[in-house]
Formats: sequence, C-alpha cells, structure tokens
Amino acid sequence: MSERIIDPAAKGWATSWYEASARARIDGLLDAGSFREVIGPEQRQMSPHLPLFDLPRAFDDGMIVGSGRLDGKPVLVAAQEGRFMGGAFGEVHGAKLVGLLRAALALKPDAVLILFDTGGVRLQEANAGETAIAEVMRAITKLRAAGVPVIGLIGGRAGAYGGGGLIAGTCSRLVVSEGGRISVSGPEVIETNKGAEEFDSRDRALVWRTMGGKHRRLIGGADAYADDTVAAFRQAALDQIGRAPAFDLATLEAEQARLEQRLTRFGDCRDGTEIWARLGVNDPEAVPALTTAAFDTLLASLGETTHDAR
Amino acid sequence: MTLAEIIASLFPEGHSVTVAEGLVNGEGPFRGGRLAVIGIDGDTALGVDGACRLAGYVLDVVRRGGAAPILVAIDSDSQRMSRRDELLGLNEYLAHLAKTLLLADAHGHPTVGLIYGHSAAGAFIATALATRVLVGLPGANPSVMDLPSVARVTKLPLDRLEAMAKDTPVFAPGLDNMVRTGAVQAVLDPDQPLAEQIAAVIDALPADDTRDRAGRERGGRPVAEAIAAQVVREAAFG
Amino acid sequence: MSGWGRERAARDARIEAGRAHAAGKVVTAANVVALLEAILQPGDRVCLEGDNQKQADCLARGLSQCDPARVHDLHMVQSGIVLPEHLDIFEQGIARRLDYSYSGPQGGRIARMLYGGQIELGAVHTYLELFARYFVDLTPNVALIAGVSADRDGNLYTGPNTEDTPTVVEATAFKNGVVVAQVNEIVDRVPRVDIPGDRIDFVVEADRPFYVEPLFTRDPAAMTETQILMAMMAIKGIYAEYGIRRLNHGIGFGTAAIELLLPTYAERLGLKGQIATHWALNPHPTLIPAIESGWVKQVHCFGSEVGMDRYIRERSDIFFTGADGSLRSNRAFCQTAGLYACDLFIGSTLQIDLAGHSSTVTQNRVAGFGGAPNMGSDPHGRRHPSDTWMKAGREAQATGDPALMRGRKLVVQIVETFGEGLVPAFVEQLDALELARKIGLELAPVMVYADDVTHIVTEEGIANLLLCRTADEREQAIRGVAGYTEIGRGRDRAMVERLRQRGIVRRPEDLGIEPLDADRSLLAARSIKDLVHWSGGLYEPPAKFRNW
Amino acid sequence: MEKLSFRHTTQRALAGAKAQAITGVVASGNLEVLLERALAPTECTVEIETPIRGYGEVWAAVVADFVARSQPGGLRITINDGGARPDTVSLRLLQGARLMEV
Repeated sequence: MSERIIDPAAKGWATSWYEASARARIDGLLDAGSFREVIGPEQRQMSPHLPLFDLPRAFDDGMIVGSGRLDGKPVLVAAQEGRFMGGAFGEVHGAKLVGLLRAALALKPDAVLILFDTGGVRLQEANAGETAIAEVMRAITKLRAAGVPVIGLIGGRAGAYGGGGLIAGTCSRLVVSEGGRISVSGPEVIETNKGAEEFDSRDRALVWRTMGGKHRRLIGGADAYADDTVAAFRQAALDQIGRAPAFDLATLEAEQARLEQRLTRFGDCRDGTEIWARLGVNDPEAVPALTTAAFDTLLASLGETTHDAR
Repeated sequence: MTLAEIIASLFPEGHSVTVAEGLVNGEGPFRGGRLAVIGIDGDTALGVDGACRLAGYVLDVVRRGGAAPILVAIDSDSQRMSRRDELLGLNEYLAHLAKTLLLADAHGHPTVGLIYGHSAAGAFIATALATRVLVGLPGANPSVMDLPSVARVTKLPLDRLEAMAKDTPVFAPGLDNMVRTGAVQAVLDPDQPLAEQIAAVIDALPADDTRDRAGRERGGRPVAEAIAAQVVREAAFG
Repeated sequence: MSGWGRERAARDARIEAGRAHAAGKVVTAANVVALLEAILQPGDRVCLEGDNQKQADCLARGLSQCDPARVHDLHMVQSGIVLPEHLDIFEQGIARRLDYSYSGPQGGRIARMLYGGQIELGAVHTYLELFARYFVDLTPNVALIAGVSADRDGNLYTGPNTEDTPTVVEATAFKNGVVVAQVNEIVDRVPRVDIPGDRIDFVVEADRPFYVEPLFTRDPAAMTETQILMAMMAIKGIYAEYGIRRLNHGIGFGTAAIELLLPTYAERLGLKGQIATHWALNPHPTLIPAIESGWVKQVHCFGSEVGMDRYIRERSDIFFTGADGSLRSNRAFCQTAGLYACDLFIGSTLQIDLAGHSSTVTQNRVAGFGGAPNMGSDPHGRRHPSDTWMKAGREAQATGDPALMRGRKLVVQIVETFGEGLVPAFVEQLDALELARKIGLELAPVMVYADDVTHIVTEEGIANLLLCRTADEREQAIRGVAGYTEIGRGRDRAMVERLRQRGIVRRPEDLGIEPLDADRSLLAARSIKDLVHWSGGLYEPPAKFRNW
Repeated sequence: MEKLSFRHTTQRALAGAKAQAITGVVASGNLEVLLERALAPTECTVEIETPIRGYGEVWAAVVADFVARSQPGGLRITINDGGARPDTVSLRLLQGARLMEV
C-alpha cells in the first residue's frame, strides 16, 4: 500500500492554515491565551468608505493586530482576513498595520509577524490602500534597521498579491506553504490585459508553477517552506526569528547580486520547470506532487536556495 | 512638463542624465554638490530588468557616499504584466528597488519623488512612493486603476463612479486625489525653476512619515492617522 | 430491388460510397466531411455519440460542416446535446428532428430553439428509455462514435470511458446501419477489443483526443458546514437505519460530503461493512478515502472520470477492469444496475413542490434527465428482496395483505433549503410546468415524481414520506423541513410537531446530532490535494482543480 | 445596505461569563456575528446590516427561533452580513452563543 499522509481516522486533523480564519491562525500561532488585540471588533472601527459603494463592512476591516507570545518571546502580530474583500488594503486595514509597525519601534519585540492573505489594494479605497502600503514598507525597513525582525507568513487563500507581494519582499524572512502564492500581478489580471496566450489563468498548475509556494521557495523568494498547518507555521516562524538578516548596504548589495544573477541564469526560462531543472532538480515535473518531507530533502540537496540577501 | 524640460530646469549648467529603454539615470550639479536622478520615462512599464537596473543605480549612489539627494522622476505605466516577470519574482525586484531608496534615504541621501506623468500600482509603490517625500507636476496622473476598469471590477456604472469620484478622493485616480490622500506632498510650479523648488522641498523634509497626517488634514484619508496612533498608544505586552 | 435484403443492400451502397474517402477503413481527419456527405442520406436517423461525459467531437465538427444541400433533415437520436455543434446542425438545416436525454450546458439554447420551432422534438428521455428505443423504433441508420484507439481492421478500444458505445453500436451494426468511429490514434494492436472490428465500418483518426467533461469531480474545499450536517443526517437517519449497502449517489456536494464522511463520522458510528459497500457509481474522486479505508467492496461505473484512470487500474479489486487493466464502464448496464440492483438513490435537485415532485428545470433551461430518473424511481419489475427494500415496503404499506406486500426502493432528495443567490428549493409549483406550457411539451419535465420519493433531507431535518398517510401529512412533512423558505414558514407548526412525534419529521437533535459538530474537520479530505494523497499519488486531477 | 434591528425578552440570562465573542467572516454567503454581554439579563438585541434587501421577515423568523432556542439574555448581538443564507445565519448565531457560554 502507498504512503498515507492524511488519515484523519487515525490521527485527527491538524488545523489547516489555508482554511483557518485570520483569528484562528493567530490563536494557533501564538502561545495559548497570550494574544491581546488592539482595536478589537467591539470598537467597530470599520471602513468609512465601503457604505458609499453599498458594500458590507467588517468590524475589524479584515486586519487583526495585537501582541502576544511565541514560545514565550514577545511578538507583535498582524493578520489579514483573506475572505473579507480578498484581504485587500483599505484605509483602516492598512493603518492598523502601519500603527503596529510604528509601535514595534518603541516596544522592540523579538519579532513582528505579518500573516499575509491579500489580493492587494482595495479598489474602493485604492489611494488610501496604496499609500498605506508605501507607509508599511517604510516602517518595515526602519524597524529592520533597528534590529527587529519582520517575518511574513504566506499560506492563505488570497496569497500575497499586488502591494502585498511588495510588502512581503520587504520582510526579513518569509515562510510559505504550498498553497501560498506570492506575486504582483495576478493570473486573471495578466490574462485580462495580455490575453490567454500570455497567461491562461484557468491552468491552475501553471499558476502554481509560476507564483506558488514551492516555486518561490526554490528560487529563494521565500526562506522556509511549511506544511499547511498552523502548527507548522508556528514552528517555522520560531525558526526564522533568530535568522533575520540585517537591513544595511551589504545586505542590499547582496540582494542586488542575487537578483541580477537570477536574471542572467533564468531570464530566458518560460516555465518554472525549466528554472528548477537549471537549479539542478532531476525531475522537475515531479516537484508539484512532492510531499513536504520530499521537498525538504530536495531543498537540502540544492543548497543554494537559502540566503541572507533580502 | 517633459523629462527634458524637467532636467533642463533642474540643471541649467548641464548634466549627465540619460534615458535608455525608458530608464532614467544620471546626475547634475546641485547646490554646490550633486543631485542624482533616476526614474522612468515615457509611460514605460516596470519589469524585473528595469527594476534591477534602477536599484543598481541607487546602490551606486549610496556606495559613493556623501549626501547627494536622489530625485526619482516618474512617468511610468504600472508594473509590467507578464508571465516571465512573475515567474522571475517581480515582487522581489520591485521591493528591492523600494528598499534601496529607503536605505539611501536612511544613509543621508534625501530621496524626493517627482511624478510628472502617469504611474500606477506596483511601479508607483516601488519608485515614487518609496521616497521620503513625493511631489508632483501639473498634468501628472497617478492612479491605481482607471475608472472604466474600476467599473468593471466593482460592477458599478461608470457614470455613477465618475460622480462619486468628484467628492471621494479615496478611490479616484488623479494627482489631486493623491495630494488629498497625503501621498503627494505638494504640486510644484512648472513656470518657476525646479532646482530651487526641489531644494526647498529637501530643506523642509519631514523627519517622520507624515503622509497620514496630511491625509487627515486634506480630507482624503480621514481616519488613517488616528487609527495608527491608537495602535501605537495601546499596543503593549501583558 | 426486391426481397428481404433491401436494407442490407442500401448499407453496402453507403459503405461503398464512403470507401472512396478512406484507405481501407481508415479516414483522415481532413476527409471527415467528405465521408459523412457520402454515407449520410437526407432524413437518416443518426446517433452522434455524446453524453454528460465523453463526446465524439471531431465527428460533430465534421457533421456541422457538411453541405446542407446534400445532408439535411436528419433525425438525431443521441444521449447528449452538449457541444455547440449539436445545435448548430439544427440551425443549418442539417438536422430537423431530435430525440435525446441530456442537455446540461446547452439547456438554455435548446429551450430557445424549441420555443422558436427550430427543433422538431420527439421526446426528452432518460438514458435507459432512449437506449431501449434504439432497439424498437429509433434504430440509427448511422452511428458516429468515439474511442481511444483502433487498429486498421476497426477493432476498437474505447478506453475507460466506454459509456454508451456498445449500446449504440449494437443497435446500429446489427440492423444494417453504418458505424463510424473517431479515435485518438490508429495502432497496430489495441490494448483490448471493446468493439470487434466487424461492427466498425470506418475509423477516423481525430485531430485531437475526444473531449471528456470532469462532471463528477467535487472539490472538498468548497464543501460547507450545511452540506456536512445534511450528510451526517443522511448517514445516521437513513443509511444506518435502513442498512443500505447497495446504492447510487448523484453528483451534488451533499452526496460527495457523505462519501467523505464514511471513513470518519460513519466509522465512529461503527457502520463500516454495514452500509455503502456496493455501488453503481462513476469513479468519484471523493470516494477515494472510503475505498482506501476499506469501506467499499465493489463499484460499477457508467463512465470514467478525468484523472481517475491510474487509480482505478491499481484498484481492480474494486472496479470493473479489462484484461489490459483499464476500467470498463458501460452506461446501459450501470443504469440497469442502478434501477434494479440498488436499494437507494440519493441525489440533489433544484425545486421540490408541496407533493414532493422535483425538477432541475428552471424557467429558461431544459437540462434533460440523463439517468437520474432511472435510478431515482421505484422499479415495479423488481422481484428480489433485501432487508432495506422490505423495511421501506413495510413503512409504505398502510393497508392491504402483508403477504402480498412488496418492497420499496429508497429515493432520497438531499437539498439545501436555499440555493445559489437565495433561491428557495421549495416551491408551490415547479417551473417545469410553466416551461412545458411555454414550449408545448406534452409531458412536463419532472425529474423525480412524488410517488417515487421516499425521503427529503435538508439542513433542517429529514422528512420520511413513506410514513405519511394523507396528502396533508405529506405537505406538512415537506414544509416541516423547508427551513425559512416561504413554504417552510407557511407550515402548520402544531401538525409538524405531531409528525415529529411519529418520526415522520426528524430534526438533528432527534437523531442525536449536534449541528455545531458539523465541521469541515469531519471530512476525510478537505481539498483535491488531500484526495491525491489518499490515492497515493495515483489520482491525477485536471488542471482546473489544482492549487499546487 | 439595509439595517434591521430586533429586541427580544428572554426567560433567563445566557450562561457563562465571557464578555464578548466574534464568529464568522464577512464574505459572500457568510456573515460575522459579534456578541457582547452588555444588556440586562433578560434582554437581547440583534442589529443587522445586510446588502440583500427585502428579507426582513426571514431575519425576524431566524432571530426569533434563535432566541427561543438559546435564551441569549444579556447579549447585544451585531451582525455584518455578506448575503448569508438563513441556515448559515442560524448556525453562526448558535456558534456565537456557544462561544459566550464558555
């Protein structure tokens, strides 16, 4: 009989990160009972703009922020709810994250954890969302320069798209699961603008080979690969806290070299599988189906995917 | 104003600014020192290759030391929308470009964004919005998405959106709306020499990120500042 | 020509005319139109093979490109109206009359064309009826069928999606008809002979593999708590109580949820081996966990399912497979199995009225029947007992001689009280009646008649219609599970409470089910990826269902 | 958006001491329910904002059934609806009450 990875009858289900709500992710990620929310839902700080569009609002505007402990370490946490407006950045949503990052500058937590789940900017509040993303990126670099690691966790159904992808690229470390996607333009956006010949968004396997968790981890776009469970993300976040690269000229020069080298080596590749083959993966076609254990083994054999150039 | 007019107005004594494939790079004399210029011209989309080169230019300035300010002049399309760009990790390239600008600023090279044409979405965030202060020129047209596209996505009639856009700066495209949101600090006067106006902007650089305060004062982002401030006040470890 | 061989002679003449465009039996894709124009005659009865799964699409394209001056007034007798070409030929005048069974994706267009008089409709059938009429009064002159491969003698390998092919060929080839098969490739030797070559007159090497719709794939990621609650009630309140071993499931999410609860919830209830062991069912990917956990003894299939072929090949203890190892499906036999050999059919529907009639027809769509009414009906020709069948029979029999009692098949409708866009599933009158009036159908397109339905399961509870003794009781039992729809809110609360005392209406709490326990963590698989893992990597889902 | 508001008197206070709970998310076909122990022990209010107009009677029936069943005395309940079906509303209300009883 074949390997049985999932057997709920025997093991019971671990909570899926992909399926969990933002609140459930925080609950499972942090030490039990340690989360203290700031501007909780009872304050009803909802979007002042959505009523204009006759759209429903959420009590937390899809962004939950606060403090807690991760294996005893003090951390600040922000989590996006990907099912509310696609986790998109609106005015309140963005301002809560900006505030949290500014608070971290004074509080000096062991890390700030950002639980991404976003399609990018909320169109109904586009200018506020876009500006907030710029504020977030500035705040993150300031915080990193002050020695506070900012760790992004990406494995929600909305992924980290648009400005969310840019914020992710600003973090000290990124943890991604198979379901997590990191990208600027979404498949549907590319298809709408450039046609299905450029990108067939219904070809889901292509989507994941282009922007999915395994691809991002393989090319060094993410630093750790986690199983799709809240427990695995917790462990991965813990592992990354002590390994955050500094934010200085040396790091960015190393990143410049890393990104230039990527263009030279893979700039003519048409598909993820071609890149993986050049990385030294023997059977690129088999990568999407690899289990976490097999994928970890593959990563270890390649070596070069782990770096501090971020 | 065109890029050539901008450069001429900035550097009446001459400069080394060149444009290749829509990417702007060079410098010129400025207040007894130098002003570095990078940017995007001609409504060019920003992809992995362009972002990487621009980031390299910024790092060159930082590596050279000194305190030369960096002007980021922008007339771009959005990010380049293609399979190849995303395959190669466009988010990392755009974020890297933004980080180099933020690092340069932190290293004593004041960064000033100047939007004189179009810009949108990821290209806007990675360039003009990653500077310490962003100013615009009349006629500039930053946007996240044009109204017909917004109409398509939100399934609202275009004429209703156009009516809403008149008094709702938070979602409508255009320079004025970005000013009211606080993203663009000021609009420069194209009839006066730019060198002096940019110098004045640099002299008045805010120490902190004051875009949310401006957004409240100008009515484009009514609550962001208060929300962020409340989080700063109330976040604590139990 | 005189005597008794005129049909044979006419057939020989058609084949002779077709040979001009073939090398032996083999025809290139480029010559399809010429071939069809040579062998078809005006007014022919033609079966263009297609059902809810596979399509002879290359031949459909060819037929739609024929010259209407040469090929016209055809009488199409086929299972499925699915491809645009199936209706294009009526607009072009190539075809005029239609007898069919299923029209899922073309339901809107076919309704408009029926209304506009562009189609002369014989009848909308169930699969078995149409198959039966192939042998009585709708025998095709020409059959255009699809297979995976053929050799030069015409020996045909249908592949796992055998489906309607043997039935269509049987009726055509043995009654002086001409059979044309499109295949994905011509080979020296086929893996197995599904249709002997002497029944195939022409083999077309198609320009691309024939299309198969993954109609039976339900993504567990889209399954809701409400569907899980309904599945729990069905398992505990029906499967367990009646001890249902032989069964058929529809294609909805509710029944897929039942499949995914077998190795978890039903296992905890100790029902393994007691229920759901023998199936007339397509190879549903959501059945994989139950198979892997040892719940399932045997499955016979109408067709295959995209991505399931390798898995089936490695599970020949469960599925019907050929000597070559691949699945052998057969729609006619599996429909018969569903009708006569299964004790339960459970499926979803769009509308149920106050008597219990149900229909998937909406005001502007004629979706056809497919096979659901074959399975979803009580076969009066059944003569073998089973505990399930007898128990249901006892519940239904109010009067009469117990010695002459016969059993009842369980026909269960599992529906959420509101569908997409808050459209209620319970109505005063079926849209099907209005549609029948509008387009002049003699018989309203009712999917399952009230006298066949035994139970209705909704998130509010189970209505056991077998136990109802009057039309009034039946109506209140239906209202009693119709939730917050207008029908549900219009219930006689006191009477529903009395029905509840008699076990005719049962709420989750009456079954010992806590609605808050209906959680996605009960599902044996929560994503397509989980199903792949369960299958040991043998299930290869189609691209649109992947998120890795 | 349509705003609805219901006020009920219960026979008793809801058990438990939890001050507040939230369940569900505002998404298509879903809703979020915020429950706060903020009223007199035999009072309960339910306020709803919904983008789907014209279902006031259905909401009234769902809320009344919930109150009769769970006796949520003392609760101020506020709902942001994303177009949920009545059975989903009912389920979320029950989930919310259970969270408060802890």
